Formats: sequence, C-alpha cells, structure tokens
Amino acid sequence: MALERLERLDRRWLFLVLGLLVLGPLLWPLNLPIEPSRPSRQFNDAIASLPEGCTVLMSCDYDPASRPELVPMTKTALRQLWRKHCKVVVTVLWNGGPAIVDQTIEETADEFRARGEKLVDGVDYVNLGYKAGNEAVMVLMGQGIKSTFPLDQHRHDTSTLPILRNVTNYSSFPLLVNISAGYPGTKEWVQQVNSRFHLPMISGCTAVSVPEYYPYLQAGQLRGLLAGMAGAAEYEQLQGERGLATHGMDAQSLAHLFVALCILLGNVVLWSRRGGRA
Amino acid sequence: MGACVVAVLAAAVLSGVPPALAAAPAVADSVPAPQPASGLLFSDVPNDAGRAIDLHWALSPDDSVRNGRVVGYRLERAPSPAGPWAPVDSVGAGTSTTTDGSVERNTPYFYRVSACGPGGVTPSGACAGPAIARSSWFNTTRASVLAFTVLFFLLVLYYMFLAQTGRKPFVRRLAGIDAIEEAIGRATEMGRPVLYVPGIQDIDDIQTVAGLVILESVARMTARYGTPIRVPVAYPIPFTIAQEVVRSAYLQGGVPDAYDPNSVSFVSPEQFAYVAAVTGIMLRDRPAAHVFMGSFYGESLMLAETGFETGAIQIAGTANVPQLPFFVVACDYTLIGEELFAASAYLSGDARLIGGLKGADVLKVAIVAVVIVGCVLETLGHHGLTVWMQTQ
Amino acid sequence: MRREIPLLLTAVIGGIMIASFFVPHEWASVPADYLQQCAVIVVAFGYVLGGANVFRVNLDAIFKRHRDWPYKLVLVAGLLVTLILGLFVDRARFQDPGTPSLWIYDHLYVPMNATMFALLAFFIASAAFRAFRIRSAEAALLAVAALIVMLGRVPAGDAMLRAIVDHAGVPHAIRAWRISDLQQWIMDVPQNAAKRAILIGAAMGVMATGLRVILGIERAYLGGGD
Amino acid sequence: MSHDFGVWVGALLTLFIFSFLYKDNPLYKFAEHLFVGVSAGYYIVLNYWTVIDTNLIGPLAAAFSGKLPGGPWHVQQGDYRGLLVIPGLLGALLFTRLFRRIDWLSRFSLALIIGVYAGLKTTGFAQGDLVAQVQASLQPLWIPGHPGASLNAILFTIGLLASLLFFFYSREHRGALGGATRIGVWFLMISFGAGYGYTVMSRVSLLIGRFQYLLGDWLRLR
Repeated sequence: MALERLERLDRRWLFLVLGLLVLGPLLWPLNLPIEPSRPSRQFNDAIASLPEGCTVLMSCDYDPASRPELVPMTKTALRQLWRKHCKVVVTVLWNGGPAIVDQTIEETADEFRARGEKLVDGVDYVNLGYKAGNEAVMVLMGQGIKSTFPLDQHRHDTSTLPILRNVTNYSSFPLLVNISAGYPGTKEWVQQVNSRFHLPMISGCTAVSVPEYYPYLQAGQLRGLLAGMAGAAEYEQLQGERGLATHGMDAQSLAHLFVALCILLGNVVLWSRRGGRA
Repeated sequence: MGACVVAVLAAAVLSGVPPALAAAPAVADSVPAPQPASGLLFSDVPNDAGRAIDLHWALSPDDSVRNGRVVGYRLERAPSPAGPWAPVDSVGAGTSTTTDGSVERNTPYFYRVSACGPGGVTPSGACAGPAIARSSWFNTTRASVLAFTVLFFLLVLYYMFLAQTGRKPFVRRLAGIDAIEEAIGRATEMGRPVLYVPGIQDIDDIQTVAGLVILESVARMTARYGTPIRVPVAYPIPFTIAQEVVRSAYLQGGVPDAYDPNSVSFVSPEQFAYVAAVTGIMLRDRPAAHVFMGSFYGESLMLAETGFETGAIQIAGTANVPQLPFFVVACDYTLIGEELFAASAYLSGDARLIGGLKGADVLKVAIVAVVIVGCVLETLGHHGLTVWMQTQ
Repeated sequence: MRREIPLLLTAVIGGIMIASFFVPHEWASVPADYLQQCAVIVVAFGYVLGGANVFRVNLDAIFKRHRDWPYKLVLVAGLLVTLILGLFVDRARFQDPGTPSLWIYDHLYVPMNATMFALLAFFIASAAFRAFRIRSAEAALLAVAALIVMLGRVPAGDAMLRAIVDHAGVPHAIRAWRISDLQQWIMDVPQNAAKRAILIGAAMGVMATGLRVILGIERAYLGGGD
Repeated sequence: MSHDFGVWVGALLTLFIFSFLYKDNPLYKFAEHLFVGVSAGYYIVLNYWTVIDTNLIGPLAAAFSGKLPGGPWHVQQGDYRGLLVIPGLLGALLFTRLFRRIDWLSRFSLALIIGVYAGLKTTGFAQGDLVAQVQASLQPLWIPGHPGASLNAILFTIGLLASLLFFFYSREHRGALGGATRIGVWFLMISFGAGYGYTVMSRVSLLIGRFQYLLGDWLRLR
C-alpha cells in the first residue's frame, strides 16, 4: 500500500525534500569532521614544496556555473602561494570566466592587504585575462607568453609589467596550477603543456571530471588533484581555513545520503512490484 | 669598488634577484667578499629551435659551507671574452644551474658567473665560451610518440585501402543494433511512433555525425515497417541533414508517400528548451521506442528519466563518458563510448570509417602485447621499454 | 575549386602542425606558431559570428511572429543592450568595477548561468529514485560502486559507519575500516583501469579523425554545396 | 536583506529559473531567453576587446604606424606585424556564412581552424593520452614485501587489458575473448558507478552554491 503510493510519488516532493536537506545544514551546521584524501594532500604538498618567491602559472578555466566548486579552491591556492611569497600569473580560457576570476583574485589580495601585507597587481600577481582558442593558446604560450597576451585584464602592456620581466615561456614556471571546469581544461593542459613542454602541473576540477583525470594522476602527469567542493573543503582543512567549501560540506553529505536512499527505495519499489506480479 | 657593488646589485634587483640580495649593502662593511664560483660549463639545450643555452657551475666554497657570505650568483654574457658583459640571470645561493632563454640562434656567446654576497661581488676567474644555440631537426624525446603515430596511421590507411578495393574487413555486429531493430518492431506492433534523438550538439561534433549516420538506418527500418518516426534536432545544420537523411531513406525504401515532412523538427540549441520539447513529445505522442545517439551533456538524465517513466524501450549511445552512467541504468541497451562510432561505421559500410576502426583494433592488440611484455620486464627489473616510452 | 582549395589548405596546415610537434627547427616551429596566432584570432571572430547568428535567427522569429516571439523580444533586447554598452559605452574597460557592463555580468549573466546548472541537482535526485534500475549483475556492480563513492567522498559516510560500529560492538580489527578508503581504492584501481582503457580508445578515435581530416576524407565541416 | 538593487535582480532571476522545477512557465522562459541574449552579447563584446582588438587591431596598427624598427614586414617569431592582415581577412570571411550565395568563402577560414586543431589534437592525444598512458601502465606486477600493492597492480592490469578488449570489433566476443570482455564489462560498470557518484557530487555542489548566494548575498542570513 505504502509502496504503491511511493511508486506514484510526484517528483516535486523529492525536489522539496532535497531542497530542505541542502538548506538545513547551511543554516544550522552539523560540523562533520573533514579528513583530507590522498590526492588533496598531494595538491597541497606540490605547492608547499615550491621554492619561496618563485613565479607560478595558474589557469582558471571556468565560468560562473562552476563557481561553488572552483572559486573556494582558487582562493585557498592563491593564499597558499602568496604566503610563500610566490608570484602568480593567471590566465582564463573560458568565455564566462575573466571577471569572476578577477574578483576572486582581488578579494583574496584584499585579505592580505587588510593585514598590512603588500600585494601589488603587476608585481606580485597579474591576471592576463581571457584569450579565445583553447589548445592553440596553450601551445602559443609555450613560444612566448607576452606575445600571446599583449595586454592584461586591465589593459596594461604586459611587456612593461615587473612580474613578467623574467617570464618568457613555460620554462619560467616550476608549476602550473589548473582550476578546470571541463573543456578546455585539465585534459588539454596535460596533452598540450604538461606533455609537450614538461611543465609539472596540479589540477583542481569539478567533481564530474574527476574520474576522467584519475589516470593522469596515476601516471604522474598530474601531481595532485582536488575533487570538486569536497576536494576544496579538504584543501581548506589542510590550510587551516574555514571557507565556503567547508561550509557547504554538511549539506553535501545530507544530499548524498538522500540520493543514495532514493536509489535504494526506487529499487525496493521495483522488486516488490516484480514480486507481486510473479 | 663600492660603486661597482651598488651597480651590480641594482642590476641584480632589476632582474629579479631574491630579496636577500637587495638588502646586502647594509652589512657590507663587516663581511668579507665571497670566494668565486668555478668550473662554468655550457651546453646547447637539445630538441629546441636554438633558443636556449644551459649553464652549470660549481658553487663557491663559501656557499657550500653556508657561512652567509654568498646570497646568490649572477650570470653575464658577452659576444667576446673581452665584453661588453650584459646580465643574463640571477639565482639564489645553493643554485648551480640556470638556462639562458634569450639567445639568438647560431650566435656565439661567452658567459661568466659571479658570486654575490654582503661583502661584495667576486667574478670567477675565466669566462666560458663560445656557446652556440642551434636548431634541432628532430625532437628525440618524442621518438616513441612518432613510432606509435606512424604505426597507427599506416594501419588505418592500409585497412581503408583494403576496404575500398572491395575486400571489406570483418567488423562484428553490435548487439545494440539488434536492440534498435527489436524496439522498432515492438513500436510497430503497438502502433506507436519511434523517437530518435541525434544528440544536442552541432555538426562539428563528430558524435553528431555518427548519430546522423545511424539515423539513416533507423529511418530505413521505420520506412520498411511503416512506423512513424519523430526526430527533434537542436541545431540548424544537423536539422537540414536529418531531414534529407530521413526523406531519402523513405525514398529508397520505395515508400516516398509515407514520408511525413513534419517528422524531423527543429527545436532550439538551448539545452533545457530542447529537453522540454523532447520530453513533451515523449509524454504527448507516447513513442514506444526511444533512441538516443550522439553527444549528450547534463540533460541526458532528464531525457532518460522521463523516457523510462513512459515505459518505452530505450537505446542510447554516446562517447561523453560522464553521461554514460545515466543511460546505462535507465536504458535497455547502451552503446559505450567508441561503440557509437563502431555502430555508425558498421551501418554505413563506409570504407573510410571501417579503416579507422580496424586500424584501432590492430593497435589495441599491439598495446595489449606491449603492456604484457612491459609488465613482465618491469617485474624482472628491466626498465628499457618503459624508459623508451617516457616522453618527458 | 570551392572545395578543393580549402581541402588542400587544411591538409597543408594540419601537416605543418603535426610536423612542428616532432621538428623543433625554426622552419617548422615559426610557421606553426604563426598559424596558431591566426587560429586564435579567427576563433574569436567565430564567437562574434555566433552572436550575430543568434541575433539574426531571433529577429527573424519576431518578424514572422513565431510561437514565443515575445520572449525572443526579451532575448534580442538583452543582446542589444549588452552589446551596445560593451562596444560603445564602456569599450575596452567593460569589465572594470562600476561599469554598466560589469553590472549586467554580475547580476544577470552570473546568477542565471549558475542557476541553470544547479537545476540538475534536483533532477538527479528524481532520476535516482525513478530511473536507476538494478536489473542485472552489471547494473548491481554499478549501483554498489556509486553508493560507495557517494558516501565515501563526503564526511557523512565515515561518520555514519562509525556510529553504527560504536553501537553494534564490532570487533576492534574491523573498526579501522572506512568507506573513504574503499572509495579511494575504487578510484585508484578498478575505475582507473577502465577509464584508462576508454582514454586510450578515445585517443585513437581522435587521431583517426585527425588523419581523415588532413587527408581530406572527412569533409562534413565544409557544409553542403559545390 | 540586501540593499543592493543588483543582488535583488540576481536573486529574482535565480528564483525564476528554479520555478522550472514546479513546471515550465513564463517566468522561467523569460529568464531563459534573457540569459541567451545577454550571453550572446557578452561573448561578442568579450571576444572583440580581448582578442580582435588586442591581438589583431592593436599589433596591426603598430605595424603600420611606421614607428617599429624594421617596418611592417620585419617578421619574427611571436611578432608577425603585417602578416596579421591574413587572419583579419579570414576572420572577416567567416561572416560570409550569413549570406547564402557567398558562404563558400568561409571555407577558407574553416580550413585554417580545422587544420590547426586537427594537428594539435592528433599530436596531443598521441603523446598525452596514448603513449603516456600506455607507458604508465608498464608496472611491476610483483613488488617484494608488498602483497597489497602487488595485488592491486595485477588487478589493475587485468582490468585495463579486459576493458581494452571490450572495445575490440574484429572478432565476435565468444570463447576466451568473450570471457575477457565480460571481465572488462565489470570494470567498466564500476567506473560508471564512480562516475555517477562524482556527478551527483558536482550537481549538488552547484545547488549549495546557489543557496549560499540566496542566503548570504541576498537575505544576509550568514
């Protein structure tokens, strides 16, 4: 009887329950303990083992749709790099991304400035902004970064920027940090830059892409991998932060439990129907 | 001397030396000048277009013991041993290599290294040179990539040639194709239409092409059975092709009158608008068979779910791996990844497609062999094959 | 000639690109570099063309009073306002703080782009309930892996297991087991093996397509006509 | 609650789109069409200023300004000066697609794009996905003193080979090949299960992000 009612359940009830399960922990957090996984530790360690003061390339290839997964890890990575006094050169290969990436960089830099630390655009970091062309841009940068990006996001001439004075091509960087929402992203950076120019790289990506990138991690083409919001939360944990990703993890947990329950219940309904007919 | 130190440090700061170097003059009086670095060696960076020279030197004895007299090294170059010297790079203490990436090819350069510290700057006694950067004709680190690429291309071309000369290589019939035929048969029995979705991407996605090739055979079957077919399409170009494909299938089947010009419809490239329209067809017309073949994204689960609810037989195929789980659980049969292309090659009988398929098949066998041999060699402690295949 | 010359061009350009991968010499690398520079520029024109096409198609729909034409009016108005502000008012500074263009980006583009995809969270729940059917051993494997990964990837999995174990008085040796470790093992071993096979197969597919394009066999991209 | 008009607009549009969950309705359609229009306009503006203006018009103007040493045809790697006329022309030819009678001219532009990307993708996949992935699979199957790792290595290799054979079309899947492909299917199913789990995670995260926006930026509850 109850099963029959379940079978005919309007799916909007499921929508409602899921919405409430996500909303609840955002208002009243459960603070479940977060334990970093191995790929997240590797990501953290790759940045930790950089020499102080080096210049790192960071490509933020996403648009607003992936903001909840990727902006928190972008911020944590910037903080970790800046704490090591690393200079950061940022590029954006997604149409929708340059402005939110710029806002993310400035918000994070403002945190440092509020503490009295000096971070100057063009000296300690630069957002080179967007360039169309996906793989072609990646390979072009291998021949010359300033000729590929003649102007930065704020239309400064890149040939006069202090941060780029000693930067020619990929050989100027010890590491590429790629924050990726899909195509073009980690897969293309691995194929065109990690393989072709031997630039070590780590990736933070949306959870959807994670299974596809695991073979790269195992092959050493990636030195570390952050898996979506959970990876970002683990990374925040490793850096001793409590950001938006950590804040969202309780809701994430409950939603996963609910979807798991949906799969089980749905099949119970199926089996009971099959049993009844047999 | 003092002026020289300041000038050197200024130059060093400009070229991005570690901050410690910049602070040097403050303690310049109390610390002696460092002993020089020695043994500067150069080599042309291999496998490039003659754009860089590697430099290597032995650390200053003061640097080796870390007594604070050395904070870094400064590299300079000149067109002749007599100068004039120009700064190339500055590196921190403990570093004994760098690369000069700003050279002109086929031009001789002379290099010298100086140890820098709070007590002053000590150039090494001799300079090294002439160093010349030359272009290479082959990147030797990519030999294994070339080998695999050439082997694969030759295989593909060979099988294409074979297929074109009439000796068509054997390709097995995929179970998914039988499943489609069965589903159309059942739709005919029930007197309900067949829904065909050729993905939601434009024609530049090769999966859309595969989807349209399969549509051709499906349309031929529906023409033969006299079952109506519905084909909603997301982009204008695939739409015109789909129209053409379906019409010619009915023509070739000898039933041009049975062709309904409204069976192929243009919807919208917008993901959710497209889904809304297709699910509308599913609920309104109640097709008995749904065939999804092509490139799908996040909307795949919405199509599969609504389709499942209507109780239709569902057959899907896509090479977009993240979407496969949703099709696998909600469809009666799913063509996985490459199988989509294999099905289109099989159905079209196109020699060029079959050539690619067979070439890949043979290379797969070669890869299986390489992996087995490689694993055995690795287990026995021989690393030759692994090192040869290393591309970085 | 309208087809042959473009096909020849594709072959030559594709050949140079492949050659430049193996030949670092400036005779190959400089032309390849130039071609990529050109590609970047032409791709950008392509985006502009895409926008122009959206404008044309929808304007057409409005004039012909197609179904939903009032919505197309909204579409065209949104397009024109964004375009005019960006090209003629804010110009190159269109992404600087305080400009109307950035306001449109921040308060129209960003929330709508993000919400469109957030809808999928709800549909995934209902699909899990209504269209995830374990009808075979293979489907059962898929389901078990999915459940372990879903629970093992978030804190709730281990927390739940610990709560159960603590109440049930399970032997000490088993207490150390964690769903997150099992999740990691699935990702590292079985899923990784299968994904690598798919990756290798897909690589061959792309290479075969590349070869067909360069040889002029694959020419769907040229469109119809002579 | 927020006092920023923009945040209110964003929040309302967010709710308009969520209303699709109840059913397809005019509010959703309004937001959807507005989104398509705004993004089309935005893509034009973005690509014009960041690429066409920056990488084409700027360098061309500089090349023909007479100020650069060597003049407009002194071309070297990374600095193509007057030669940029060609991509400019090809870009313009792309627009012939809007006119039926001369749309064949756009094929020259397509030839460039297709040629460049076919070349880049072919070598990129060959190196990064084919050779590098096969190379990484050559691992010792027995590591003395590490039975767990050895077992994993053996299992991994079996899974890889069986899954590869699943995509083998030259022979019917019977006998030994049939057995191997059956094992391959098991591995593929486990990988699809993992994919399912991670996709669920991704989509839920996006929803959390929207709720964080509504609660934080709009309602100021946190």
